Amino acid sequence: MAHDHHDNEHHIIPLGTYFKVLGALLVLTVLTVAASRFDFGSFNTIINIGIASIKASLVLAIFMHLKYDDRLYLVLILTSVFFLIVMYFFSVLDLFTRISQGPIL
Amino acid sequence: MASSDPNKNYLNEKSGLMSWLTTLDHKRIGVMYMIAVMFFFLCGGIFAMLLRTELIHAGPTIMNSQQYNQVMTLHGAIMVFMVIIPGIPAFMGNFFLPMQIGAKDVAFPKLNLISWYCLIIGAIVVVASLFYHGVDTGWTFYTPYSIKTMNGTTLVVAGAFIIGFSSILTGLNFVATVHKLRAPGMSFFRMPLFVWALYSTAILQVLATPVLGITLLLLVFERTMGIGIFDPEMGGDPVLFQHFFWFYSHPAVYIMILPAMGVVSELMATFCRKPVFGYKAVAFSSIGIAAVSFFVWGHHMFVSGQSEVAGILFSFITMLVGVPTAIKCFNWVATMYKASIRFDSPFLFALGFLFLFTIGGVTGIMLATIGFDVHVHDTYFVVAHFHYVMVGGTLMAIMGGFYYWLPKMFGRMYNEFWARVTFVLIFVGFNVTFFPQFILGTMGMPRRYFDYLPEYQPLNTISSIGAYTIGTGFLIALFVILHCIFKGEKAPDNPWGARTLEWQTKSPPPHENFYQQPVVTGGPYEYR
Amino acid sequence: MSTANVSHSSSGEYHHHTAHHFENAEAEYNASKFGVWLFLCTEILMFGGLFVGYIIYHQRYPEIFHTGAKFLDWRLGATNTVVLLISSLTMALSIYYAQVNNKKMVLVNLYVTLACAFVFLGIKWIEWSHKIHEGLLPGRLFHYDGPEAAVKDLPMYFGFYFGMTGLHASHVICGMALIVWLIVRAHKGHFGKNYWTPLECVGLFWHLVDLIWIYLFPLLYLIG
Amino acid sequence: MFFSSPAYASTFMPPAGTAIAQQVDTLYGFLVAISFISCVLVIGGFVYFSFKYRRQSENEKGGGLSHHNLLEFLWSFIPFVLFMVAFVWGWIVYSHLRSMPKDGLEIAIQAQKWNWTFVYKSGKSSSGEFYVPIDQDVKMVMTSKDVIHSFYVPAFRNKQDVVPGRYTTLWFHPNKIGDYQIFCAEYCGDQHSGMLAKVHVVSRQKYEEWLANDEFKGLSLEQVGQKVYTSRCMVCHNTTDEKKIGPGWKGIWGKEEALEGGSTVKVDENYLRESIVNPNAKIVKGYPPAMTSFAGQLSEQEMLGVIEYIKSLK
Repeated sequence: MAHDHHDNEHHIIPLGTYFKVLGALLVLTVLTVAASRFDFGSFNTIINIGIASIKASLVLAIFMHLKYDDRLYLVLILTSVFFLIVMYFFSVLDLFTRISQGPIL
Repeated sequence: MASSDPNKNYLNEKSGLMSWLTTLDHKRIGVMYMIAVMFFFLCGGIFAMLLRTELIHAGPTIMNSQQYNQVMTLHGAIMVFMVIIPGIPAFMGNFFLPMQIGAKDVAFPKLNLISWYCLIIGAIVVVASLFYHGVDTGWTFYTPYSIKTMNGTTLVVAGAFIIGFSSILTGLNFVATVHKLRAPGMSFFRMPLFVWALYSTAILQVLATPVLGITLLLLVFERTMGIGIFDPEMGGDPVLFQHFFWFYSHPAVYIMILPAMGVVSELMATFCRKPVFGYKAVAFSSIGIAAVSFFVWGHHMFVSGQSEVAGILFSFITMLVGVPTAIKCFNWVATMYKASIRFDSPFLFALGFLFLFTIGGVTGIMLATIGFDVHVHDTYFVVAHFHYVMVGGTLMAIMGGFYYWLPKMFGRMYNEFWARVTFVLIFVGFNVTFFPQFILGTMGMPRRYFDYLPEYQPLNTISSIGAYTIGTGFLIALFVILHCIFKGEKAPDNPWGARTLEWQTKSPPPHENFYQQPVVTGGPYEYR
Repeated sequence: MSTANVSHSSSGEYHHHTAHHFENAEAEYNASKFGVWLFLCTEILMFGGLFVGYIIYHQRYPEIFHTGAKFLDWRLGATNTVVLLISSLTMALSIYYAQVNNKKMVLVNLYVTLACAFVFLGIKWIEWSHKIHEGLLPGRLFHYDGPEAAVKDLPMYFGFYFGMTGLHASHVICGMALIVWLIVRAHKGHFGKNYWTPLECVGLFWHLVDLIWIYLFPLLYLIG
Repeated sequence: MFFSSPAYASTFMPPAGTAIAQQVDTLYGFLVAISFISCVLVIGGFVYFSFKYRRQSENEKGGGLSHHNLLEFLWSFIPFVLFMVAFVWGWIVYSHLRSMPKDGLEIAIQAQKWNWTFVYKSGKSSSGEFYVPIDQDVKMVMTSKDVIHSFYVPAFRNKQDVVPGRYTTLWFHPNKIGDYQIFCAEYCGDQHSGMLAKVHVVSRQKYEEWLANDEFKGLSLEQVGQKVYTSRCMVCHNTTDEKKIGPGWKGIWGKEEALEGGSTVKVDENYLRESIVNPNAKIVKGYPPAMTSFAGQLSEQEMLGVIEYIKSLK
């Protein structure tokens, strides 16, 4: 458990990478705005969430050092997102398999 | 390391109220949680006695229907949010988790103190609702009733929201402590089973409680601005509120029972003087229960208008979560095979736990069978089931843990005879109170009923008599504990001869728990 | 989050004392980061609950959400996204400069981050006051009388709009308070290549606030 | 537990009123049997072990084995199999309970804070009394006017929440003549325990008779009002002047009632009519806005009858 203290072997991300990531994020923002111009029907939401997830993983990996950190932190994030998906899946499973019943009078 | 002065310990190291209210020592925070949880249990218990007095015979006895609904709601809310969820994790967990893994304190002591203040502030907000028209929605706050009813509900919901943070911060603290502060040599499979149980509870607290936070926040917005997400008049769906609520509340019932299972594993190992049978099986079933608990919440909504497909799927997964629970029970019984058993009162409470939790467990499987559940859903059968699992499970474990660890926490021994009296009173009183309620539920008496039909009269009277027996039992237990803390005679450092780390130091333990950093070489229950 | 008792060694270089229950600064640093990551999980789950509710109702009443989104100006939303991305960059740079011991640049970046946060709140205030002025309020407070009001249950969209952006704005304000705390400590020269834990912890929280806006922007603004 | 034989155990169940109720009883008997056996195994096991392995001497150590793969497999697999049997059997019974018959006597049920109203296709509506012919599939389409209630008939072993804002369905096929109790099983406020009604399973001929006759035939307006009072209003209003949920009715006709918000109103016909249709318009001082509207539920004759009845309460 004991790490040597004198030299912090934390990986320092080179300056250039930060600016490249910002560039990529801005391009993706423009992309997502452009994508919303066209009407792909219900596909739009999936594209929106898809592009947002790419941007999110960029921020997570570089800005938040997740790429160079303990695998445990990534597992934590994925578990929380997984349980959100479970919550969404079962709630939607209930909402959209109800036998709809109209009034009879 | 701790100052080597032998008669200095965490209790008399500093004195004065401020030293307690601003302490960062996990043991003092544990004792402060103990006082808070005991006080809330007293309040919740009084409401329980009022309920049972009201239900002794049909018709109004001591209060009218509106008062009954408020007492019923407060009994539920106080017992769930302020007694049973913080009960074992915050009180015994805070005190003994760091000691059992050989650490000097939890990972974030300041956060630990903040979580105690969250519980107290939240409790004050909940009690404040009494003076502001009260609350009568039941502890589940189902909409749209909770939207339209008296305006004490906003305060109780806000109070529960604040108490939620106490649970999140405790869970966060324990996960960080178990990962980062284990003593050298203590690998994950050398940790005591109490730590395993608290670790899986902490994961549940961290991952489930935030969803309750957002649900209660939305309910407060619903009541104040009427945003209409859960209000059918404005397009909302009340069943969706139930999905959001139970997505937290089912993992919450495992937050209540898993620490109790941890305490029972400790009691089994110490009083059978042998390692718990199938250590890895018990440890992994704690994690298994925690994992599967996120998929089963729909069994609270079998008849709520949820679709049949979802109901059947939830019934199937609920059966799966029953398997690790059954494994744990069988492992405890197998631990007693060829053991060397000593019948002190902590162990009596562990046996009481096994007896009552088995009945609670099998009735849980009966309720999970969707065909039968339709008949007994929202009846006294369900009330009996969850009291068997919560009172018979968690409270028996709290009492067992209390008597087991009192000598370590305060260095004094409790009175063995009176402790056994409390066991007999609580155990017998419990069965007399709640077993008839299974039969009432089968006969079709719905729950949360202020008045009932004459044919349910005899069993309700028996149940009320049993409730008074439990009441006396817990009251005597209160005196036994207070007597032990202040006037009990000196206890040796390891009265039970237990092998886990917290018993290898002085009692009451010094400020930094150990005089020299313990190095772990073997498993937690090495008796040979 | 760890006990930072402050003392100045002889060379004026700030030396952070590790809390008594940690072996060394490294263990404390790891524990603090682990604690913040766990806290971020609770934030993700809290906002996630709201997003699940939003997506479910979006699927059930598409016309409410399409009509509602028309009232939102996507240009303001896009500028806010860019503003937050820049603030995220400058926050990450402040940590980078702390690691290379360039204390002046740490301060510069923190100030830029704070400035971006103010700009974000400013734009947010413009949008909110515009909606409040027009009566596009959630639930019972809704008193907009334009043609779109004919859509049944339109106030629910604004319940979600004010709920999500309000919760996010409150987290931006908490982030700004934390950044001010960092600026105060940076002025005292606390952060350098030996100690930057608070910078990283607040940075992680700030990046999460930006992350939530990255999801919020398309879901709320771009569905018209 | 419940004595070993499942048949004996189901004596606690109320007498079954439908064929499916019998199936639920047998399922219940099976569940009680396996629960009883597993309790005997676990509790008997640890009681026996605790006596057999009492600590003989002070420093005696516990021996025994610490794990045993076959045993551990058995006590995981056997409960799993038992649970699956229970699950499948439960699934079958549930599908019978919930599969709506194609054609059947359709009845609309309206739940409202603290009483049930049954509206037949012929337009006849009755509150609190639910007449159904025997040996006929009865389909109920239910909705609530205010909060969530739950329509529960213990004798038919069936219940279904009644959710405001949408329709939920329930069905049964009564095969025994008799009166069966209806409860509200989802908490709905003050009179949740008072929201009772009765299912009267009668012969077809008697059912036709009941459906045809106008229960108010030959009654004076005041007697009609009294009948409506007992079936609908008694839950919240007394005929004396003391408060229940709502104000007592004795002597209020013509009185100047003080309202919330300071104004007063003379109790006359249009005040009463308005309070029935839109109760929250004028609320008497000191009373909660707990009353939900009866709009569309009372016929003109019943409305006049209630007003007449209130007049008669001097």
